[in-house]
Amino acid sequence: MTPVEVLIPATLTLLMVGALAVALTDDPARQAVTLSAYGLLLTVLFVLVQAPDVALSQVAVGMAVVPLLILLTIRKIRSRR
Amino acid sequence: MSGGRGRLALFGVGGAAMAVLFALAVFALPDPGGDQHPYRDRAVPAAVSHATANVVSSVNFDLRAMDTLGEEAILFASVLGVAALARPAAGEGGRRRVPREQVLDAVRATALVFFPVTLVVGLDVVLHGALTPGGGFQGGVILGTGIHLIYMAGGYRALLRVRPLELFEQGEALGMGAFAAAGVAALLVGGSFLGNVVPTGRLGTLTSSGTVELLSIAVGIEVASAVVVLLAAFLTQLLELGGVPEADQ
Amino acid sequence: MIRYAYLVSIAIMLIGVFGMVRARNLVSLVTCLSVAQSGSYVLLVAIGFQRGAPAPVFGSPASAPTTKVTDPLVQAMALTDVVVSATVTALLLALTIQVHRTHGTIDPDELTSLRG
Amino acid sequence: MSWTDPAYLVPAAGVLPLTVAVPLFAAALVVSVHRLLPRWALDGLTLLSAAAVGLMALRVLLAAAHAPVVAWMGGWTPVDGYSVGIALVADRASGAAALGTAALVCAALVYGWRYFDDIEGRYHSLILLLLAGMEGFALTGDLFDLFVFFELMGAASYALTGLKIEDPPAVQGALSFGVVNSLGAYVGLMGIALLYGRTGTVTLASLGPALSRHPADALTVAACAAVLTAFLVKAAAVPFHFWLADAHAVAPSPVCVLLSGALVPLGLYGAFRVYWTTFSAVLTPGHTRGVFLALGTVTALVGAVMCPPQRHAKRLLAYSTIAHAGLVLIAAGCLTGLGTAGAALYVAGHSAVKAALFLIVGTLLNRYGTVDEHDLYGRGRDTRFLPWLTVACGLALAGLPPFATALGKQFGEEAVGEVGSRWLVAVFVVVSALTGGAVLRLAGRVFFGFGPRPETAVAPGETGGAEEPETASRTIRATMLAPIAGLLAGALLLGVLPAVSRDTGPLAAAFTDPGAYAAWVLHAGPAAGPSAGTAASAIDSGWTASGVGAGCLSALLALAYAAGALWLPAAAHRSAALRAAARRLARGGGLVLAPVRRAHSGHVGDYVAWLVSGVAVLGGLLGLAAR
Repeated sequence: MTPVEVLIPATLTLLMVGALAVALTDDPARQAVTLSAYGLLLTVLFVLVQAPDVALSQVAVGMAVVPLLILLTIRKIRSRR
Repeated sequence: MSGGRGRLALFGVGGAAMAVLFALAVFALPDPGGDQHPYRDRAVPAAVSHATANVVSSVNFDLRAMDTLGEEAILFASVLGVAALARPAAGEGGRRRVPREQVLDAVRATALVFFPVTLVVGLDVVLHGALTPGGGFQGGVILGTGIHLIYMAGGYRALLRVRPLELFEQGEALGMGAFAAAGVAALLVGGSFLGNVVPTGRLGTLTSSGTVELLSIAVGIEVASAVVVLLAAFLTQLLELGGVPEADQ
Repeated sequence: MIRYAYLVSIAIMLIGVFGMVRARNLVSLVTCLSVAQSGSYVLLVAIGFQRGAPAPVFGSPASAPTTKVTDPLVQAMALTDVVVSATVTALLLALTIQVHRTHGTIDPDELTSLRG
Repeated sequence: MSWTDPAYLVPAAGVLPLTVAVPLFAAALVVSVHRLLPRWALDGLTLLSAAAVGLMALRVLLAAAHAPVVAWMGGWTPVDGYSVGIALVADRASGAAALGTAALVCAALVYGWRYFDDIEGRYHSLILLLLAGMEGFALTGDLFDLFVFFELMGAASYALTGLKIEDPPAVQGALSFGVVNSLGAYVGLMGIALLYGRTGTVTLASLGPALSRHPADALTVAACAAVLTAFLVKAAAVPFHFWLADAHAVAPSPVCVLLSGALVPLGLYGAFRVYWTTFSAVLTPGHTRGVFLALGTVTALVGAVMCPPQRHAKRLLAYSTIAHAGLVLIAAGCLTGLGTAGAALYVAGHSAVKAALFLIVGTLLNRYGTVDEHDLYGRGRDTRFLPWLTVACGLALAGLPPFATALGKQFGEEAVGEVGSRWLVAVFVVVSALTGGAVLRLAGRVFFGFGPRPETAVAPGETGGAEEPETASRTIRATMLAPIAGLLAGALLLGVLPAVSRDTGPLAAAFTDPGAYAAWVLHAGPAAGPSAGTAASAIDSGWTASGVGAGCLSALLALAYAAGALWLPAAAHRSAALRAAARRLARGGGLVLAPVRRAHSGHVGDYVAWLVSGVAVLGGLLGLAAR
């Protein structure tokens, strides 16, 4: 068994756990953080399955831009309360 | 529906059935991880014939450039939409003000070091999209987010100085318009919309891949500007309109 | 191994939808929508995978072109998908801000202006 | 080729991609120069671009009447019947869809002349992007490209729906719209991935032959259910329809025209285009017909039950759109040439009439500041043309000949008879009578002040019609009336012109013949051997006595419903027997209505749960049918 054949299923399992963690987090601010971690796991998966172009955009978008937008939205909403 | 329980029950039944259906379906997919990839077998020679070393970029900007045109239009529409939806509502416009904030020296130093590095990396990714992983989209996002390191280094006022929003709106329109115009130009010169008409060179050099490089740059301009405009809309909502967030006081 | 990836992609999609159904907050709902969509990236990229094949990039270090690479089309599709997901999420978040401004709440249970 | 031949000057295959590129370029241009130009110039530039797209679509449609026009983007023409590129394909159906969409956009833009003051050209740019998305969606011959343009239509329309950010229902409706439609698209993308995994292609023309090498198994069924879900969400088929009333009722009026008049039909077009090209060889019409007919019937009935009780005029129209989408699903769902012809004509006629109605209601909103039927009681008596235009629209919606809706309905009724479900004719008659009657009731109350003055307080669980006016001025301008009259005239012309009903036959025959489609796209020529398509000869008959009779019957029933709704409560007040009958009727109706109404909860989580169970039901039905 090559290392990749172990790493891919392991990452996939973690990915499922990560998705559950995002779905089960009730506090949206924490959800932004779990989403960012989940984005990292996705990136790792894309690197492992030889999709570097997708991995690169997932890093930029899934780990940075989208969680950032979510955080900005939450702060905006909290500031009004 | 009456309450959350009914909703969860409906989802439980429907979701379980959908899971079974799709699980059965994926077991009918041929040979997972095998070598049956008819599109790839034809796309690689097609990319090589246009001297494009990154086959994914070749698919994005040459073989299926129409998809990318649509994708850029989606980005353009969404950013316009966000700008329209996050515009100051009646009664909000009058309260516009720019907050002052203190920045920690350590944060400032780190951000200032990373700022040029990010710009160089972003430009590199945009320009080498035809050769190495990446391209206009990935590089554009890096550039667009990288500019916001200035916010970390010098606060919102510094960001406003290096980020003339109108310029970035123009950049967005320029990228979108250039992509569409390049398609029409190829139609007039070579007879096919979005065709790769610029003479191609040797595989593996920067300018070898003809319009792949040009379209990638157009996308880079659009995406970088779009990210800036997008974040600006959210930052304006947060910092200029309505109350100050507790954390900043 | 890849069949497992197929199954995981379905699971992720449904987990995301589960999160949307139980969300008490529109921001959570939009976040979970992007999780649900990420299931489709996983499925796409897994379909294009080939054991032992490198990425479809012959740039640096310059390598001889070979067709034994992972499928470029699914990667291009996943790339488009990532862009779509991010932009739609941004749009929905902007709408969420306006829902909060006009309704004073983002709890879907309390948003009852559209009924019947 | 002589120089008088238009093909010499403007090759249709070259024009094809311009229908997408021109509005995209114009959208970028509008964003770039909107600060420099005065308002009228922005309006003009946008309208000019949309009109140019319309002319190009007309050029393409005229060429497609001879032979389908195929343009391979980037010049990646197929090698041995397989291409790595994307084709734009204009046959009669896609050409007509492209032309109709552009025409509706023009009508919406004329109506919206000098509309919206504070959004700096973003409205114009978004409309152009929506137009580009719709043209690309109608014309592409590639499944993934279809998804891309689907998302472009989506992104532009969510933003346009929520444009009135001062209006609480508008932003909430736009959000539900965005969430449900995006989720539908993502489910569809899973289906596309499954199809690609099996066949190695996403070209529509290649997918059908490649898929038919395998028997109908779980993969085919799941992929079909998933891909159809994406389109049926847009087409508002039950149970994917919940978002529609929330979104269509709150969007700005020119946008409503495009949502109900163009996006719903395009959803139906996409569903059947993909069914025919990709799945029809495996999930054969004989097997799958029942699924579509069931879906269509439920959709039509839910729409028809929900439509009349509404007092919010735009919500009433939105539910009527659902009902009529159901009728189109029934007609096209017969999966025959005749049914498809009926669906095409019906869609065209309905789009024009429904667009006109949304513009009429928009005019009321601007003049009186509300779209609540009860608040508007008798207030429209001071308008000159609107009353009669509204009555005409109501009758056209009810299917009065010679409107195109009536001809389409006649074909549809003949088609359900042909496939042995004659009882569905009753659904056509009842549904069009109820939805048309609801519009006539609205017209009677608002413009003529018929019946007693209704209660104006809003009961809990009911949606009232107070809304922000969309323009500052209360006068009805010519630019508002002209598109209404033009659209209504269009619905009439489509029904009267013999050329239209003559051309609908070949349109439907080509649409339902995947072999011929694949031959044109992949080999640039007609299919070798006998065509598998359905006979088109049965369609060129035009109006029949039974069709005209059924049309008149449903129009009469509509008038009867409207009269009953307006005067019966008052009459019942005077007679004890009538009063008891009315109470019993109301109680009986409530038993049916209450659970259906409760399901339309406005809760986006509910809509998501319904969507998921809809995918499961669709998959289950298709699986049973495939056995």
